[in-house]
Amino acid sequence: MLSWLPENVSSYGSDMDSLLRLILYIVGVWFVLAEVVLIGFLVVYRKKPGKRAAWVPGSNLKQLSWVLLPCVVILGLDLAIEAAGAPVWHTIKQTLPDPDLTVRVSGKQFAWDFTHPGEDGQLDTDDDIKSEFDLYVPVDSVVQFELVSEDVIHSFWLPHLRLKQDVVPGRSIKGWFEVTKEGIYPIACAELCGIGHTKMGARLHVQSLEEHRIWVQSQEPLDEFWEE
Amino acid sequence: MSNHAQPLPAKITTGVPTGRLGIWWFLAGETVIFGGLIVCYILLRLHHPEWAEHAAHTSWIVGGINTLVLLTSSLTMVQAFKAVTEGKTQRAVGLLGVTWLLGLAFLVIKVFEYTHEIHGGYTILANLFWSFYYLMTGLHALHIIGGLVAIAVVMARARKGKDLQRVEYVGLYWHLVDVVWIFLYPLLYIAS
Amino acid sequence: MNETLGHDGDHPHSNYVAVWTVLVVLLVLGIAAGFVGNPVLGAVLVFSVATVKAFLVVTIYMHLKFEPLLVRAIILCGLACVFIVLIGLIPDIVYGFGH
Amino acid sequence: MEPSFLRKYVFSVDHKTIAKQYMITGLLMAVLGGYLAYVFRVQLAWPGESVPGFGPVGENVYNALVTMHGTIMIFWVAMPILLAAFGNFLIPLMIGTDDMAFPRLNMVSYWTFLVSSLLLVASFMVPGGAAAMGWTFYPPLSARAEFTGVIWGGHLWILAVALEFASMLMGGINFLTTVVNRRAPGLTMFRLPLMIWMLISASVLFMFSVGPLIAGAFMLLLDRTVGTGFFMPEAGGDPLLFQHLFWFFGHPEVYVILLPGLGVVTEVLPVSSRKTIFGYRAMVYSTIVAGLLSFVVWAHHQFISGINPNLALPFSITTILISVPFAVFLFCCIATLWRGSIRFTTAMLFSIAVIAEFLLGGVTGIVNGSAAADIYMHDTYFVVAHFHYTLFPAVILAMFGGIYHWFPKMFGRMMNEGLGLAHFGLTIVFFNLTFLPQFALGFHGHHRRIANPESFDWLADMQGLNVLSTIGSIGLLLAQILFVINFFHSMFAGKKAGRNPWQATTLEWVTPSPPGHGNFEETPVVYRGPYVYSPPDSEKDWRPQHLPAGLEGTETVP
Repeated sequence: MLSWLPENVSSYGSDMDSLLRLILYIVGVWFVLAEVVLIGFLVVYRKKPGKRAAWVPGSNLKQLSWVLLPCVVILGLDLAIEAAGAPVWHTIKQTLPDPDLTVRVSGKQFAWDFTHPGEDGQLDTDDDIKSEFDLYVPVDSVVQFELVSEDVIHSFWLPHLRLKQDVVPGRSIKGWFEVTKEGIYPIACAELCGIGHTKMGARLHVQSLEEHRIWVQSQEPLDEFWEE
Repeated sequence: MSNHAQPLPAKITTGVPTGRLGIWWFLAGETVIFGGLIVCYILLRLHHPEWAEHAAHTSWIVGGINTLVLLTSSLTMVQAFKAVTEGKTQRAVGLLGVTWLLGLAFLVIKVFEYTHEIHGGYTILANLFWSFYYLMTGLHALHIIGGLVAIAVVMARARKGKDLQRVEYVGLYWHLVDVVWIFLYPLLYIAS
Repeated sequence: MNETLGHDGDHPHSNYVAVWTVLVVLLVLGIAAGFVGNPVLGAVLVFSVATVKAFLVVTIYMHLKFEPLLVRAIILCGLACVFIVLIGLIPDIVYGFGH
Repeated sequence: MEPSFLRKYVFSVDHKTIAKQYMITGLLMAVLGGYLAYVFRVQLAWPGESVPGFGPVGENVYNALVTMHGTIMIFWVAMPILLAAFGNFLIPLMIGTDDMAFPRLNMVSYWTFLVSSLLLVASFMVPGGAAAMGWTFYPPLSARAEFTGVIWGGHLWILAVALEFASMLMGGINFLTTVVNRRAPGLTMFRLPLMIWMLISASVLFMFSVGPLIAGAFMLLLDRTVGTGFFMPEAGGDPLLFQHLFWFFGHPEVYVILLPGLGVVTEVLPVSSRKTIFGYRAMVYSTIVAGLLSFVVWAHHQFISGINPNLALPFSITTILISVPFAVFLFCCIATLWRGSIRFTTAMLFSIAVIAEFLLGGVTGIVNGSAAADIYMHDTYFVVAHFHYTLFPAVILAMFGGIYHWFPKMFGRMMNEGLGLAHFGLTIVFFNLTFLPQFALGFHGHHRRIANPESFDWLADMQGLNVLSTIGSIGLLLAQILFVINFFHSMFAGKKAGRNPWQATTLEWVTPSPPGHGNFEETPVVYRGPYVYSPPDSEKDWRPQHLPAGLEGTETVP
């Protein structure tokens, strides 16, 4: 099933893919095992003339252990899955590495607004670069984003980066990513946000460092800040 | 789960009359509803310390009088139940009547209070504190109105000496409404 | 719903007037606690008094102390759920979103 | 004295009639919910085409379709049929009493439910159409009409859901009081059929989880109608508060509709394998543990919704732990088949299918329960496939199993087994055809609730799977025609059923089919647990609960 995943292009994406693989192997084995036993019983113990059912109430520990022991194993595997997942969660959601670039992402019905810092590398200064639908980041750099919403809840969804985060009005949620491959990747909204939800998409442009520098220099700074 | 027959247990039900048990389940449901509402208020209240100023505009005197009214109505209600168990039906009906009037008094005071507050500009839209204030006291007042209807029905039946066990049931409900108010009063009127 | 009075569902009666007197005293105490200077101490006092009042009404007026375990468990489960919500939401709602 | 027609069939206080009313209403709503699914599945497979039998699907119409499909299937199909209909029908019969504790409350509960159904159906016809905020109804989208353009549809939605909750609360109070207080002599709690345990567990879960959401619904209604800001950040409210309240209810609610379905399985398995249930107490305790755990897992629906990330790990652990009690339960079901003598009746086939399909729903839940993996999988079709693999077996397949099993008791006639087998086969094939492709879509990152997959280039090469899924869903709906024919034909022309056509042991089979008013000719006395099949000390392979020692096996086989 993993071959259906879109190409991974983020630094933490491969961890995510291995976690998915681990979980799928574990639950897959158990699923197949349980189904085989179930169907096996159905075939072997179908009604046959002269054969009557046994009396097995499962009321003592000896009999119940046939059920409880597998469940103990399941408990162990559950905890193993948690142990494998915790570092991935920690990396993606609980840490904020020092950013090479900080951008602000603003969701609104039904578009994404992106605010890039200008040449000074700071947000909320005169040379901020705003764009609708297009987010420009350099490759192999830690990008920190700040998510805000102007109206309802949206969800910032980048399948190729294995990243998803809801955007909640009234909160400013920070996160990060690092893209390892140049290219253009889709951004979508994964939380129902109204009539235009279907079409609420944007593009992530991942450029080489040099291209990104040139792109920043070539942008017109924001008009509204000139007037101040 | 043995296949052998076992002797019958002596007693299988809880010993609680069915009607009373049903009322208790109902009250548990009410507890969770009011509890949920109160929890929402507490959470947002802790998040917004500035609501203290708004809370200062509720009148602790009027609220206190209303608390006294409800506490007293609970007393008369439980006395009515006691009268029923002692077989004094007419006394029970009289006490129910007093409870009913006290409930009405609570509502009248509440209406004056609302009028005063709305004239002061503190409507449901003034601020989230006031939204909570009107929602919680309004929901409570609706329960009082429901209680008044129930008491009236029970009284009419009890007067003919019928369905006397309902005096207790309506009493349980009435006390719960009282308990809710016991918490609403400090939450909305006192704690600033 | 055809039970009549006088079978095993009955409870002994307490001195309800005395309980009422205690409740009124507590009411006055609660109001007084609202005027304590320290807001945290005041809140603790006010809500402790309210809890005691509610406890009195529920146990004595509602006869909960005479009810079997099942009935008490019903009410306690309800309260437990409310507390789970309260505790579970504090990190998010009280401290979760900024100005 | 014969009651009047109105008293007997319309404003009836008889639990069996009320159960049938719930069932018919629920099945009608299921037809509506299925039709909605058909419309949006066709839209997803061939976007922009006019849907035969509906017309073109606009984007807001699409949102309304998925919202109402979810709402109807959870609240107006699963709850009335599994909880209310089976509960009303079976509780008094299985515990050996004449009716519910509060028959009139029972009637009020049904009529409240009917009014709520009518309100919900009416919401399709008001200006602006039905609610389009998703069945979870997250504010701020739901808190202000201008965000979706739906005004009255949203108000009616909240009102209808509130009434439905009130109806189910009344029903729940009735169930709990009845089971606690009106059991037949000798019927201790641990001699109750597991179905009764499941029904009361579900009622308890519902009663204790729904309160905060009812409070939230009041706030939301005020936000929508008056303009308060309980969930609006600019007024100081918090949108996440509603999500917490919703999912504090939402997760126990999953078990509210799951447990009665599993209860059907635990009734049918012993009967059809002629073998006592394996691990009765283990199943009861695991249900209670799962129920308790369900109150402390709710935030797993919100891992990426902006909650404090430190909360994710504790909630993820509690969530994944739930797999243990359910594993105990399902393994006990499978172990019941071991060394049995299995008869493949239609009811049995559906019950086995519940286990087989629910296993896949269960194991895929681990993926969503792991907080890290959920970052990718949340709000994709993987989630859609996962919960349909849990709820479709537990609700729809178990409902069919239950109907095929108890139809003789309800209407006094047998359902046609041949038609039943065909219905079963087609349902299973098309169900898997519908939802297996959705796992793949989810892996590919296809997010939910978009009306047109072709809006995104990266989804284009997976469109074939959408088409496959749609074909499956159409087949699934058409297969149900067999059931409708079987249901109504058997009701009037089926083979007459005796008291106990399956040779089952529980008390409902002591009564005539269908039971008359008052159910039992004489109050049964219970001497043993519910599933004594093939006891070693007897020639007969079943021993009813109500026959005293020494008289076992004297009951004539019908």
